[in-house]
Amino acid sequence: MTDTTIKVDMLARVEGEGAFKVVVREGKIVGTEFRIFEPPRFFEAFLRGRDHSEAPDITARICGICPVAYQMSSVQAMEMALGVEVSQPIKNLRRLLYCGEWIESHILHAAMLHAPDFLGYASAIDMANDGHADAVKLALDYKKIGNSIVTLVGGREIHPINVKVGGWWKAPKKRDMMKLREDLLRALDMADAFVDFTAALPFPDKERDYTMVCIEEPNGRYPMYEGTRLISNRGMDIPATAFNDHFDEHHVKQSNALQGRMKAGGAYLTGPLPRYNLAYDKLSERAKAAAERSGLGREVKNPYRSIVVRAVESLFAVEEAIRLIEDYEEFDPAAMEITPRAGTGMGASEAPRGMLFHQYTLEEDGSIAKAQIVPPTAQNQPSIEEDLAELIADELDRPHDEIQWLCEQTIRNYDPCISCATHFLDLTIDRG
Amino acid sequence: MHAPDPHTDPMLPVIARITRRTRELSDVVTFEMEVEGWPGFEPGQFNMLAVFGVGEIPISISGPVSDSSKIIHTIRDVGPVSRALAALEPGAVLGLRGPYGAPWPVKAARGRDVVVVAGGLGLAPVRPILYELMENRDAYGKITLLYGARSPSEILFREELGAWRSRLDMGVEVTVDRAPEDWHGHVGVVTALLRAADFAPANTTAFVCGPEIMIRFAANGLTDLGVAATDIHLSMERNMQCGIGLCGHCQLGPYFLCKDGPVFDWATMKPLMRIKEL
Amino acid sequence: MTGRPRLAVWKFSSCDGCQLSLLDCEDEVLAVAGAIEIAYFPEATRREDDGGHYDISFVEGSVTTPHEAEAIKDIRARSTTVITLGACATSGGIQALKNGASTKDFIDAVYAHPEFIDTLDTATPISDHVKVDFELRGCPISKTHLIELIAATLAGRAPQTPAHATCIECKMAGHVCVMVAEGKPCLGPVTHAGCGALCPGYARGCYGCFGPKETPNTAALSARLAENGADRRQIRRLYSTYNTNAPAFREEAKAHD
Amino acid sequence: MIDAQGLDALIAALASDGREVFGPVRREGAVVYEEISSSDDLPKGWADEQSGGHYRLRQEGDAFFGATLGPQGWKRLLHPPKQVLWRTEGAGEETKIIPEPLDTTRRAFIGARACDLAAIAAQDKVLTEGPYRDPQYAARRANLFIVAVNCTRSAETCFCTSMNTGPKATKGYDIALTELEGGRFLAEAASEAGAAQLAALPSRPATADDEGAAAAGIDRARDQQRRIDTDGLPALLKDRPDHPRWSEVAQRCLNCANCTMVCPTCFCTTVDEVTSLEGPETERVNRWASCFTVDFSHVHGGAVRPGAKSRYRQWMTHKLATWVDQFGEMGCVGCGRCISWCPVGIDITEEAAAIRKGGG
Ligand SMILES: Cc1cc2nc3c(=O)[nH]c(=O)nc-3n(C[C@H](O)[C@H](O)[C@H](O)COP(=O)(O)OP(=O)(O)OC[C@H]3O[C@@H](n4cnc5c(N)ncnc54)[C@H](O)[C@@H]3O)c2cc1C
Ligand code: SF4
Ligand code: SF4
Ligand code: SF4
Repeated sequence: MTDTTIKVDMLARVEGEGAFKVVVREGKIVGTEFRIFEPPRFFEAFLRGRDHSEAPDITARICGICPVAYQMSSVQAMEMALGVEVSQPIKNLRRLLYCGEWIESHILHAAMLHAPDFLGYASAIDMANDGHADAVKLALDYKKIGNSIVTLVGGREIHPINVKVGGWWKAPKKRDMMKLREDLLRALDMADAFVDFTAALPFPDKERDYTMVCIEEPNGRYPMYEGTRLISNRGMDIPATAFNDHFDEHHVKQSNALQGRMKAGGAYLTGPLPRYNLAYDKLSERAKAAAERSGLGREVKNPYRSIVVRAVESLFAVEEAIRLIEDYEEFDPAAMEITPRAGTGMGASEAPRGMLFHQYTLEEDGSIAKAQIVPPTAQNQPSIEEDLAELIADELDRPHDEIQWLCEQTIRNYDPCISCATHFLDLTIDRG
Repeated sequence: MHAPDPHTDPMLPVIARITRRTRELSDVVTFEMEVEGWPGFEPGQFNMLAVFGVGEIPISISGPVSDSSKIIHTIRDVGPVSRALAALEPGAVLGLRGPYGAPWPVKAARGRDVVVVAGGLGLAPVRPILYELMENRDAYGKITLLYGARSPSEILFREELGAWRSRLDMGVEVTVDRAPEDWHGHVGVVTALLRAADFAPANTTAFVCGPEIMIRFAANGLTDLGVAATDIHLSMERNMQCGIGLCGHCQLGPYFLCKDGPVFDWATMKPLMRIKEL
Repeated sequence: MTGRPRLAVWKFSSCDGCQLSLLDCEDEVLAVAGAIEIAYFPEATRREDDGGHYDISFVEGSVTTPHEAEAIKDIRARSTTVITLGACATSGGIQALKNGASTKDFIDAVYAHPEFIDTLDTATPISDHVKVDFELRGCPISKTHLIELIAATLAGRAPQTPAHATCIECKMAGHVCVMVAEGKPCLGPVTHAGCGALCPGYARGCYGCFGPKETPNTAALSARLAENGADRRQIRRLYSTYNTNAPAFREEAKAHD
Repeated sequence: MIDAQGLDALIAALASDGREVFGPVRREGAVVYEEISSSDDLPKGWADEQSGGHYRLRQEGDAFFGATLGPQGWKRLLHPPKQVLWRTEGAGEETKIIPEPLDTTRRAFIGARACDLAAIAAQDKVLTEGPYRDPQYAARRANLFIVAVNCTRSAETCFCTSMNTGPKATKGYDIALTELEGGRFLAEAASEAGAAQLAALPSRPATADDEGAAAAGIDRARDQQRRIDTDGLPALLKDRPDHPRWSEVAQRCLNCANCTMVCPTCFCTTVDEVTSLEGPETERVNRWASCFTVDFSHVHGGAVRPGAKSRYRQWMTHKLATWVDQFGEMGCVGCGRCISWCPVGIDITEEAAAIRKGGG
């Protein structure tokens, strides 16, 4: 198999539609292409002229998997543009909502979409039917608890309705929060068990030296909700407002998504690995212990181990949620007063699959003049293509379907969210 | 007659078991059921039949009053519940509440001429009348059955109609809206048959059942011939959820069709049926 | 349908939220997988479309590209029952905001190389292209509705997804009307029930994500919104969101241009 | 005469009698009926302001029962929005029908107004006094203790006087209170249970002054109301089904069904079949229905009342006319909820007056 094309026209178990192609000539990979054919949906265009208050609900519709991320980045951007500083209780409740999405989305991806790759199944349902029913049920119960955070705080799992520029529509009842706390306390053991489940999966022994980028929070907490600075493992440390000075989006032919690159050149990685590597110290003791138990170490460069990192982050999110609930007191009014004005503001937060950047310019009446949304999967696209080239290079003598499987598994390391990226996936290995 | 027991829950069905099922037409079946402690019924009454997991609907009883060992229903498959009912096989169980509703005042017509006008599936709810008339033939005057179907292939109870028709003591006329070449009977609306029928209007009781539009034409035709509006009885249909006057759906003006009807006289219905969308 | 019905889940232009709802039914998803054969569902399984016939096709998303316009015809031809999931598939979704606007301007606003983009000028509901047997409303659909739809389909009964106003659910839930008690604009009176009146339960007006209800009197509602202080632009925006291309909402938005 | 302590003692006594005690509570900008544990839960110092499609609470005075009617009456407790009728177990020929246990919870309502009592009586007639009765409703009613409060202030939307239902409670209660200034109540018992409860409370006899103040308060409430002319109204409404006003109101009516949901006498229900994916068990569940929906009149082939006009006409004619044929009284008690809680403020008294005027 010296000249071939490995190609998948419809990548499965990802959110949205994408394809990929790996072109092999004389036994060497000469090209990789990660294509997003999810149709373009033009959010940035139709946000123009809408009211600032509409952004959290409208941008949530970019992605049904991580709507909370869209809401969190957009409200922060709007609040900056409008010169509003929201209170700590408002921020805490947002972080809690985010914990819910992290748990829900991470477990969905890790257990339902990615784990079948490691174990050789077409789907989690096949996994459940073939002796892994307990693991799948555990994951479902666990995921449900994540969803119940989003449901209580946000109103519903998908496209929550309670998030508002300036704060919230309504602060949940302490009584309901305390009920949720009971569920979360139960989830702690599930969370540990889930880390152990992922740690026991067989991992390809491969590493890459990525440029890793994530947000940094002003309060010294593990990166999630409030990205005031952007940092990297190569020493970058910039205010988040300088995003556009350091990062660029390119339009390439094969994709309906723009691709993000560093202006200084090169692909970069965003998501669980960067967060873990750059903010390990900020994890809770129990999360660190779980990481250690699973042999992750202080530094993770094997992208296939991102599934374990997701499990560790989820454990962290459970603990964080418990902490936030215990500190919670009902507050009224639920939102800050907003006075429309002209301005520009940005918001950067960590969606489960990576950094999500929003920037808006507002007119005097508070309507949107310009919107820029840079989703994580768009940023990760170049990195995905590089992974396909580098991580597959020494596997080319394996049978075609094994290579294809490995390619898919590699892409799924990213928990790529294609619906988001279109503003993503299909494998072709072209060997001539 | 079924006396409601205030101590029991009228919404709670009893289990009925299907003993026999006959296909009448491509979309119509008749089945017989048994139910323990069935109190019997009067012509024109209906049951609420429940297919577990699908739903519950009102269906008239189409069998003879005199045989209380079995309950007979004729059902047209028009939607989910009627479809599920029509698909039930002998041995199957269903939920039954009833019988409910005001009956056809058949016995009150003793000594008088009787005209029965039925359209389409409307023949099923009047069949108990016909059984009563024939079982007590001597008690009644002239008897006429006028039946209209859409086409010859949609004629319900074809064999029975034939048997009745061959009797010398009643007039039976059948008409169809649309006819193929080989149909030698009447073509046209059922009301057109009224004029030729033999009855003494002033001493006639009429029973009409079918689509609302047919009811209207038949009742008007009968009054034109001199039958008193109070002597024309018809059966009305509305959405029914409970069948016992608690759910409110079947109201028509001041009436709950389920408990005040479904059988009413024309004097009562005429002013109401004139009002659009009442 | 003898044996387990074969189900396919198809995606058109959308956010994936509606099909995700199926995976979000944590308590029921394994039962669903037991009761029906999930034959094609790329978001959840690697199994490929075998080109065969499906008893039920769930379709998410709206038609926005020439390729999609072709694909839906093939899906229809290979499905006994086509059920659309959510606002995109049922009315066009949020991306229908581009209908009426210049697509070129839109492409120019988002992409550096507009020539790479292949898209139609409109985002249209599935029912504009093929016969649809049942439409599930919502942006996103309600999980309860989805399970109800599957349970009802398996039981052979009509699913209980009434087309009446969100207000009925609002009152049944015991919420206090935000329009009457607070003067907040609410689309509940013209919006199809199904969410359980979530928004009023969180002290905000309904923003219409389930689309127009049966016989929606949008003009009368707009008149009231105006009396309560909403300007024309606000009213237009209210109707122009996730069901912007649903006729009743589209016309009412247009009346406030 | 009792005071706030007496009221608390009453609440405590009712609770220790094994009852769930419900009363007015301020939530989400309105008064709603919820479980209370003491007079602290009551909306003391709040009064309501109501007009067509408009309701606000404002701080005023220091009365416990200063705010009149909230959006929903006691209906949701006696005739709840959803209830299971029965279920099945087993499949096929083995199917068994399992009745739903009766709701025998003992409840007490504190703060029911005269119109509320009339509305409960109206539902009693529909649901328990016909040939068939709703056993769940009957059970709830049989276990109910009512503490009425006479209105000394009316909302602008009230018209109980016209409907002969208030503002003073005359029947259908165990104890009636009239709130006087300073958190004092003139208490009267109308049942043995009520008398027994009253006798146990710390109280003092009422003076003529107290009684005069109570009567004056009730008169004041009477004077603050709007009126509807009910004279000959039923016949008139039934005779004018084609009055142009019906089409005119249909232009404004959202057919959102809020009026039927808030109306304390509206009783209609729809029955749903509930099945699960897990097993053959099924449930029959009954829920509030409204004549304002198209489905309400669905028969195979289409709805009987597809038009908004005929749906509004059905509702109003039922309330003010055909109810009299069915139950010997009007189906409207004059509470005005349908006026306040109609998002566009359609006013039954105004519509009735317009039809009376003729025209067209
Ligand atoms: C008193 C009475 C006697 C009847 N007798 C017979 C009979 O002997 N044979 C027969 O085939 N049909 C009869 N019908 C009509 C039968 O009830 C309807 O065809 C049936 O309800 C349709 O239900 P579905 O679920 O199959 O169809 P759909 O049209 O989908 O109906 C949905 C629901 O609407 C209601 N509904 C629809 N149509 C009617 C209707 N016409 N009357 C009352 N509720 C309705 C039911 O609740 C039904 O479940 C009678 C109706 C009434 C009122
Ligand atoms: S809040 Fe909205 S949905 Fe609820 S009753 Fe009022 S108008 Fe209707
Ligand atoms: S209340 Fe309206 S906007 Fe809110 S979730 Fe329901 S349908 Fe959507
Ligand atoms: S019709 Fe209106 S005023 Fe009369 S009882 Fe019902 S809600 Fe109250």
